[in-house]
Amino acid sequence: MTEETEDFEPRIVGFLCNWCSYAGADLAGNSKLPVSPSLTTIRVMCSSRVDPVLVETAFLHGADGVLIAGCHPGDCHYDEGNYYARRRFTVLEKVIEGLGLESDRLQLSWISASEGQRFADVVNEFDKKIRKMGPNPLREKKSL
Amino acid sequence: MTKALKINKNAEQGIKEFLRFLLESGKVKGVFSLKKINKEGAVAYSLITDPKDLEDSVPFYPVMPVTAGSLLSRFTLKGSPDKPVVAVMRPCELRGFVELVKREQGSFENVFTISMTCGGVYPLDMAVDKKIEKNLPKYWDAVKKSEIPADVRTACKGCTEFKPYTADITVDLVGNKDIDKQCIILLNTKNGESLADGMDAEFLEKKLDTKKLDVLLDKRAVEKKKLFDEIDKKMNGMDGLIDIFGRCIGCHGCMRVCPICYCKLCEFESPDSEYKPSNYNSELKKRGGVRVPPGTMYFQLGRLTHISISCVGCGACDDVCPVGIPVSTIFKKVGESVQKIFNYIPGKDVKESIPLVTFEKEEFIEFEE
Amino acid sequence: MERKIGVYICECGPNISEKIDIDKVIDAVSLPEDVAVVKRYKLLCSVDGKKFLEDEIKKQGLTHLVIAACSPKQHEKTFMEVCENAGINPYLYQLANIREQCAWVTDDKDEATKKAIRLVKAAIRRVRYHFPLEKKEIACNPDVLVIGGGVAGLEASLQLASSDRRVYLVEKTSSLGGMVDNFEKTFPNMQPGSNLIKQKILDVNKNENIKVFTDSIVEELLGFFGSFEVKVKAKEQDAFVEFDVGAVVLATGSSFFDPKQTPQYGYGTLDNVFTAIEFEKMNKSGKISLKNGKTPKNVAIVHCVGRNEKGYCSQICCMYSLKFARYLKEKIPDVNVFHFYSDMCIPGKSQQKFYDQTKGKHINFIRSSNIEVTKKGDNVQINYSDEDGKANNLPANMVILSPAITPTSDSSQLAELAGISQDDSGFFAEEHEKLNPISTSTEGIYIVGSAQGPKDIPDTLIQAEAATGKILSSLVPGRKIEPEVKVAHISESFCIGCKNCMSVCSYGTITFDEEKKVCVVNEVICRGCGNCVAACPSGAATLKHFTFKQLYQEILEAV
Amino acid sequence: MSKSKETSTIKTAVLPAKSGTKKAILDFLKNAMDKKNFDAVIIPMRVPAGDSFVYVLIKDVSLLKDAFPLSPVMSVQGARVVSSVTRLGKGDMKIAAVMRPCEIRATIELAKFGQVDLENVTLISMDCPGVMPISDFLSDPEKGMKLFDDAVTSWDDSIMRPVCKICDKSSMIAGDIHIGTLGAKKDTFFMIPKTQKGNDTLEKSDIKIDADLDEWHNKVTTLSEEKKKKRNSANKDLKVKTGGIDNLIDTFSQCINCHNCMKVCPICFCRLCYFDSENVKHSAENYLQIAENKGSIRFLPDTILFQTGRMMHMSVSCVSCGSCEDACPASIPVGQIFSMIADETQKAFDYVSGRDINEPTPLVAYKKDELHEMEDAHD
Amino acid sequence: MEEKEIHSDVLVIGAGLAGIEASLLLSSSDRKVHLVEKTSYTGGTVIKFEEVFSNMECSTCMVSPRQQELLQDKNINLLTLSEVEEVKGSLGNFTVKINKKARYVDLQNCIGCNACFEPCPVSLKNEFEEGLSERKAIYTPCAGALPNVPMIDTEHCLRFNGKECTACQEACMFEAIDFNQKDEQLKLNVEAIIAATGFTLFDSKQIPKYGYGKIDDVYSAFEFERLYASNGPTEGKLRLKNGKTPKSAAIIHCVGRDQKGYCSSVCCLYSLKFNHYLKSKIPEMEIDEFYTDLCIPGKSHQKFYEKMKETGTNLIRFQDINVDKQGEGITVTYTNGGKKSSRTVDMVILSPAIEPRADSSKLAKILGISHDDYGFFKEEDPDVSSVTTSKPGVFIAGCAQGPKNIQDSVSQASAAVGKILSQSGDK
Repeated sequence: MTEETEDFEPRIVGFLCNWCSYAGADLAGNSKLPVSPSLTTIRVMCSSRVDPVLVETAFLHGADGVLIAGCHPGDCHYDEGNYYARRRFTVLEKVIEGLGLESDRLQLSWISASEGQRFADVVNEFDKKIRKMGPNPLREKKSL
Repeated sequence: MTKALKINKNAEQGIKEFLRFLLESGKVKGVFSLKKINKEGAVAYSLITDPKDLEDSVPFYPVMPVTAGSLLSRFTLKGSPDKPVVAVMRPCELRGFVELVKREQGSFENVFTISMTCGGVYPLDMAVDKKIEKNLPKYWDAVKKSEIPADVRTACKGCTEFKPYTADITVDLVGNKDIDKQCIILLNTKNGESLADGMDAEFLEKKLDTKKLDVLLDKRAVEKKKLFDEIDKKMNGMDGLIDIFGRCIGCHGCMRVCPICYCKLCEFESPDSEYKPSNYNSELKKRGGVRVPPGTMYFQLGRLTHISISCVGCGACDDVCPVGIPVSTIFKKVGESVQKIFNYIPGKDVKESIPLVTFEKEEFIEFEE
Repeated sequence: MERKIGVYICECGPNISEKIDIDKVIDAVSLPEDVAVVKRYKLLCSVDGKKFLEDEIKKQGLTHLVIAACSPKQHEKTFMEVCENAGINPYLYQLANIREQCAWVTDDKDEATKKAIRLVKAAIRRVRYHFPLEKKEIACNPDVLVIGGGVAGLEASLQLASSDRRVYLVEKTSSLGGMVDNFEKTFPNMQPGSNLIKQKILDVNKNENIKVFTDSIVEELLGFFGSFEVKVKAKEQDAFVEFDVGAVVLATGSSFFDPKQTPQYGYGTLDNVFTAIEFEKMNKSGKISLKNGKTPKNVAIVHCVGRNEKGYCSQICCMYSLKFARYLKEKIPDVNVFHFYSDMCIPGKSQQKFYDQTKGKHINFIRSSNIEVTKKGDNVQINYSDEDGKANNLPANMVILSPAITPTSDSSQLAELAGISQDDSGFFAEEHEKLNPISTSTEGIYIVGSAQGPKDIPDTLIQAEAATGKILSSLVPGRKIEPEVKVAHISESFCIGCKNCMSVCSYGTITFDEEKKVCVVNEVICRGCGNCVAACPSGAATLKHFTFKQLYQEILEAV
Repeated sequence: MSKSKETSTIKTAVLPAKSGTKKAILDFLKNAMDKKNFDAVIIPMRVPAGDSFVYVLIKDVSLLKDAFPLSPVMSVQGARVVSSVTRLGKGDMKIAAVMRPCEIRATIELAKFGQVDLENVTLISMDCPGVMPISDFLSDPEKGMKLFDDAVTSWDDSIMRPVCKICDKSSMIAGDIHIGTLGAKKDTFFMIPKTQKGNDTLEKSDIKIDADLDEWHNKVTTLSEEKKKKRNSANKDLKVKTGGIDNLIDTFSQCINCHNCMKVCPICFCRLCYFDSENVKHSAENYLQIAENKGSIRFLPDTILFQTGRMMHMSVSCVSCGSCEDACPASIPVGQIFSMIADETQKAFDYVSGRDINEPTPLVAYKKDELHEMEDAHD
Repeated sequence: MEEKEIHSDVLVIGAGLAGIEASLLLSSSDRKVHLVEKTSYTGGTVIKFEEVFSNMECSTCMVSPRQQELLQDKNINLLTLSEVEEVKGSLGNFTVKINKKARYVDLQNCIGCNACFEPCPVSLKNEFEEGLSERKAIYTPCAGALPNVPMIDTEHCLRFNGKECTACQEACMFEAIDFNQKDEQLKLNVEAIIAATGFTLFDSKQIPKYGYGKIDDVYSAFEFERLYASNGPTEGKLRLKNGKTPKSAAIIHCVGRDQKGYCSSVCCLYSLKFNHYLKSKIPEMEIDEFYTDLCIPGKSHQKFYEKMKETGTNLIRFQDINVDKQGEGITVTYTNGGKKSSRTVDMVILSPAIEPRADSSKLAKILGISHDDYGFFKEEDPDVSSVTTSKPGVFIAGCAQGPKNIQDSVSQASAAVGKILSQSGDK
């Protein structure tokens, strides 16, 4: 696996809430801050739309990392969506971890619309972490 | 006389070589075949696109984890493939798929079929107990000799429809003495021929020798009669049925694995069949007590009326029943009696329409569609 | 009809074209047969660009459109309009953000190109699963129900009752006017409170567009923004009056903290200890006197009564306490007034002047804590700790307690009736503390005046006027409401009625059909967050334009 | 352990059981029905063929005598039964449901999801020795009966479902009345009222609730502490055996996607499972693409997604009853695995499924200030 | 009564939160709105803030959706870099003269890529960033400003100072930069006018004892807001002038209150917010809050105050106070109840009073409304309505009318709209 990791280009799926995190990602763009290209963003209106089954799907399809990003607690455009997102993420994390799978490949982050820099940091650090972990072994598995 | 292909390898190696040719030549984009999926030797259907992965494929392995009929339905229901795929499956699975296609639950567009004269499959629990591998020699020996291998599914023991009707390609197994030396691939259709075209192997004119098939047919017919008689004894009237189905736990696994039961939502799980308090009250008026959840018999008999006309007798329902109810025998028995009336053989011909349509097509609001 | 997807990649001048090898992208995404055309263009959002797209859609007979350009925040709407002009449903298009989230954040051109290919492919996959969405138009009722006949309710009613809409004003007491009616004068202008009220009441009564119900309560309030059904019941009567309105204004006012809960102030146990409202009434009656009829010489005014208990500053107590000093000075020129206060809270441009003008001889301000009122002979005594924590005391004839403003006792019933929430203090909770202070989580229901939180008369009036601003601008007679299109939907056949969706919805969008035992989305008030969709275990709930399948297609490309 | 807090305050009734607890329970029910405290009873009965037990809603008292409060198998999880009877309306009958603690806990979870209406139902649980795997019982019903009776007297769980062997809530009182046999003097048993409803029920049957609970309680506490230990070590072993990608895949390699596990699960109340919905059915083109990414994929696909997804949806409410494992034709230890995961997910919210009807299920509630360990550590 | 369609335009002055709220409401009632904004961007003062009290909500997340809405609203004619020159007429029919300065960057053509900044040879202090960072002669105030289109500062642009420079123009691929743009005189007919021109902060330099402008690391409220802002000059890193991380800070309330003669009603709360800012970035920081009377009115603020107290901040009441440089640190000397004491800190943050904008009295004159002694627009009578003025048809909203928090500003904006719509409704 190690020699693989040399030229390993991770695939990270990022579910970003429209109002805060997606705007933060755009701001990173406006400020021309480098963000790892391993991230492919999927825009949702609220982090509470991120059905954990979607995350599991991405994870089982071999996503090396899945990032769920929403407004900071208290900032949710829909008042309380991100609190539910956090609970769902918790169950998800426990299930994945409980099955001995790599729950470290899943991350929940709060990124506001003004945090272009933070968006870049979060993604790049996550990318670094994933590179250390190497490819998601599930990608190769044929009998899921 | 049909065109045939002769590959000088044992039947399984032969067909695998053929499949490899199909993938490598790009004639097909994918292959459906049984395949060993782990070192424990568990076998499951797989969609194979990389020739390398054919190594672990075991097209003729005598198990049926799911019926290929349901599988192809799931594969083609939301849109046929843009390039051809080929599926290796048993006659009953093929007939199951034909019945589904008649019900608009799948399509043959870009789907080619390879089948075989079928010796039957072992029940699931033998696979679970990892007992199949060591039985294989006995199995193939029996197949060669046009005999019924010991311990195969009850349904298979009494199956008289072990010769495929509509397959593009048929592999000659039953009664074929040389299956460990050569693989005879009969190209029944234009599609079949065009698939084989260009393969570096011996082409010849051949047709299935029905005699050796009839040998097995007779033995199967006897078995079938035995089975039907037994079940008849048990089934005498409602009480008999209640005894048989008394232990049913209502998991509806039989329905779920049935290649004919395609409904998104089974009528017997739909709101209409739910009991309201008033239903219970009236039931309780009739008799002092009512079994809950209700409708066990209703479900079984209902399903009989829905699908017996199309029952292909694959026996998947037996495999899945956690309480060992001889579902398939009953369905096969009832099924054949109904089918006789209309002299209808389910899955024989995709153009032949279903004589009586008792199933309802559920309509759902779905934004995805 | 067979699908024909058009893919157009914006060069955005050098912004995209220099960072991404657009031709590579074009080659990579052209393969699928339903992709009819893939082209690049220098600047799609320009006037020419839009014209170009429009012509392309028509010329090529496209059914679906994929644009690869900047962020949807920039130009999603722009290209939706193009679709509409070109005659395809604007929801059959997808925008891939290859500028902000690709070209501008990726240094390496190959990487950027690879990512762009991914994003465009994802968009193509996704758009295949788009389906047309149609704008709905719902007729709305322009009339308004106002609950509470105080200064806020009166102001709202008067402003709302224009030529073409009716206002139903429901007051639970026997007369209009509310709290302010008790005040002889109001700070800071020391105008008679009656001035404010009387005229409004007259105007309301003579306005034929305002129907006033006194001694009445709202028994039932059903429906949603644009069409509420109201049942009003007169006290001691079983008969209902029923009518429909489009919006509701809750102007139910506030109440005072009961000093009996804080025995240390001696209220209820000692003579000559009065609450603010008692003192207002006494003052309005024309004579300020003690129980024994004598005139007080030394009067103590205790601020912040119940503040610690309630856990908030009531904003106006300092001011009305100062006003009391004015009352006293006017009626008893030689009286000594002692203000026992902790912090002087006199926010706003005109309050300090009032304070400065109130200060002066005989009016003393004692910054103090641990206040306790005890009997001393025929009089009372205020024991307190001064700024340095030293114990001290002061005799007085009269004590006026300035209690905190609290929600009215029936506010929780009202909240339930209107299906809105309350904050920790029990006041009605606004939808957004700053941007929507008078709206609630239930669209069409507005909260104004001290029912929303402690405030003075000007702020109360402002909120009443603000509510009319919201209502008059959103409910225009003869105009239809256009609700959000990308809303949730619950499939009746699959819903099992577990109500998970209802529990997580912040907007009371989802109701339960007791007959069918299924949950139903009210598309008029759904805001389309999708929370209910993730909460639904049976996949019965879907969010239009963000369906599982649409997102799944994006995932397929992203992994 | 939370139970001590709960029960220490309550008193219990002590009833005679000269001719066996079963008889005594049935007498109590009969008496209650005669008194019209109940119009009907939900209770297991043996099927005519004798090879299984099913739940029956009994209105005719005479049928009670053939009832089996403590059946050796759980052919259907009781919660499904109560749901079937009350989901579409509480009806006009007062019903007593005599079930295992795990069935009652599941019933309470279903009530939270609006799938059960408890208004007219009195839930009666009993100390549970476990149930036999149905296949074991079927192989020889008569032998099964015997084995089970012995197991009850010796309170030996060796023949029971694997999850029963490690069940630390086999005496958890979640319903209205609990029938305690543990720690009871010879020929007696406890009737422990948990709720007002339970109290009233007993009082209406003129049963004195005066004895205290210590014997029972001590016995139960030690037992469940023991079981908890067993449970934890069992879960550890299981995680080694089935945990990790490859073990997990092997564990489910024989899964045939029959979804029996979901079908018989008391918590999986959905009419149509998410994983049978249109959402998870894709185009041939999609499947081919996925296959091409890997060279080949198993078909039918999404076996693991189904399992993890189901855990996502129901594990916070899972009561570890093991019905799923009973129903699995491929003998996958699915019950044990879900039970293991359920411990994890429920712990995260300090939630115990079916413990208290007033506890909202974790996924439809939240606290503003919680679970920060789930958020990334950036700043 | 027969229905009457009214479609007369409304002029809104100031594109801060109040102006935006008013414009959007009017638009949704199908009114055409002319929104006149003096600067080149929308959002007003609030977009300087990272978070707003007391729920510490991210203000960009709060405001930007509204700004987007505004920019995409077809009924709203946004006139940036514009000022009202003259107003004639009366309610129902005002004629307004507007002076619209040229931006020299075409709003349609520019796509906000900022490619023009880098080549510009001029660089000077960025006012929006309180001079804490540099900008070019062609610039946007900060990343994410809306509209995201730069302007040319003709005062400093070489080209407008006789030199031949076209650097920006060459860098622009969209012919967006147009040196030939001319200032325009616009004439508008409107039914009513809403003045929501906002506020500024009292200039602490006027009170030498605070050491502002003389002593390093003595910051005004706005400066500190930008220091903390994640889209600000330091990307939100709190550093002293010498680059060190501050270990202690003093926050001084009521700067200029005596001079102004009123309580600005929000200073205590935004000071508490600063405390929260500091603690969230540097938890171990030692903080002194110097206040006179704590003014935290309203239902939702005291909890915030108490939470802040738990962080161990020292609350110090003062009557008089002095700030002096003392070696490394800054010494704050104060008297409380006659006693004199002092504290030494690394940085000082001043919370100045809210005051009207310098030009507010000029605008008042143009509008024909009066202003109070402090220079705030004067309402007709607070007991009647604080948004109506002595001049029918001219309404005021937000801090231009007096110091207030966001909630009250927005309410006033909606109220002004309420007034306009109800008046028309009756006509």
